[in-house]
Amino acid sequence: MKLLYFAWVRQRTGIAEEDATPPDSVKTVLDLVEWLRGRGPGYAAAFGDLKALRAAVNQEHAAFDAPIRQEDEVAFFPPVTGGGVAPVDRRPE
Amino acid sequence: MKLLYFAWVRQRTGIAEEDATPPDSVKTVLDLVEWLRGRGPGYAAAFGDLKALRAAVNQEHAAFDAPIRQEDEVAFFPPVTGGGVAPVDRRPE
Amino acid sequence: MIKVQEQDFNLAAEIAALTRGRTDIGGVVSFIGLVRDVSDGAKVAAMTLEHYPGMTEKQLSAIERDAGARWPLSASLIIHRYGRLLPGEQIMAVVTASAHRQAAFEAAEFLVDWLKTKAPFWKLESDGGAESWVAARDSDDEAAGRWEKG
Amino acid sequence: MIKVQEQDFNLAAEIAALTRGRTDIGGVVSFIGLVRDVSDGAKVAAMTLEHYPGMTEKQLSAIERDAGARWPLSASLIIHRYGRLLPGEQIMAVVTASAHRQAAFEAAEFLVDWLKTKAPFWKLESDGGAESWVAARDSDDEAAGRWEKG
Repeated sequence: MKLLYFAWVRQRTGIAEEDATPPDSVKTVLDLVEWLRGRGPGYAAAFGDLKALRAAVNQEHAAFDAPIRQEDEVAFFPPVTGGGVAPVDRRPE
Repeated sequence: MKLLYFAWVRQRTGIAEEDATPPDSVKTVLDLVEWLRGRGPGYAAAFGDLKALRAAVNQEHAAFDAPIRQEDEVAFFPPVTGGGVAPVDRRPE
Repeated sequence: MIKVQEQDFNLAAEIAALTRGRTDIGGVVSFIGLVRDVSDGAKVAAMTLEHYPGMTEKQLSAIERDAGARWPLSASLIIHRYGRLLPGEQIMAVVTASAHRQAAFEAAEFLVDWLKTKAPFWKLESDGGAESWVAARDSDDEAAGRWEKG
Repeated sequence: MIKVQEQDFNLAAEIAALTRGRTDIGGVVSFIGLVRDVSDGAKVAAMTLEHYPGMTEKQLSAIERDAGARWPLSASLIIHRYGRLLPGEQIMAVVTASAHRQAAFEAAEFLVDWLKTKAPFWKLESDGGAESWVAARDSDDEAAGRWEKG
């Protein structure tokens, strides 16, 4: 399984990508997160707060209950912040 | 009074602008239109259909009941069609 | 800023001039109107835009001021050409810059809608032989009308 | 068309390439996102945009296809830069061309809203010393949400 980390997830794991072979019991994105948490303090920090974390499976946004297989590419990152910096504001009266 | 004609109004009167001295009884844009109609067949054609005609007094859009004075600049033209050609369409479903 | 001119314009250069030295602008929305080769089903070989010098500048400035009063704009620009134009050529452009993208979008749409109903321009279309004046569209009046205060 | 690139772009050249030889396009709407020097009240000296190569192109293409299915677009373009950017620099652009101006406006706004919530980009802001990752905004999720089919 190819794993990719972006933004502060990458900074906390200390690596941008790696090949991993999680056990067969890892069947969903959430299973993978829980398995990764046990790999050391950097991983525990990166994967501690699920609410701040987003995932993609094979380059598509994926929910935490999405199924994964050994041949998948799985990426973890914070919520995206692309598209220019101009925020949306309320409509004028 | 300075009179200006644009688009097909200009083509029908045959002139782009002229100085005119309408009688004192001409107190509004509509009075002026009626006075101009009597000046010849070109003017009659230009000022025949009020619904197709728009006016400006001193370079501001004006209604037909707007008052006018001898020192004003009065323009006649069809409804405007500026701003690029892309029409508004209905919103998609 | 208002520009009424016969010559063509370069949008990127206009935007660069408008935002030069500014670092408080988050979004710039632009609209370019182009000459189409078909108008209401009829072929258009060329068009000539006539305008009312003096009133044009007055109206465009008033519309721009109005947009600046309604939305928090950092800068804005209206360019409108006159004279003879061929299909594919740029007719006009509106540029609105704001810290907030939605303000920039709304102000740009407002300006384009109002230009079509207030700016003293008239289009003479030619199909290569016959020439005819373009009539105003009710849908444009409706589009401008949606910005009227209730 | 999709462009993901480190180098800057020229909007007028991009629009010219997109509309070249086309005489059926009435309106072209564009949006440029610029780096601001203030973000949530804090000074920004520079920002670095990180992205997910491969997924970025896939997401931008999907978003562009979606816009093309919802609105009658003649052409469209999404450009998004990555790497280090300074205040005032161009971050991204969206261009939509249509025979109908309202379609072009709506599609451009839709694309900008979705880019902010779906495109895999992350911003690292620097105030000259400390660096921090920009958090996603709820208001952006709301803006994108208004396009969801009910």
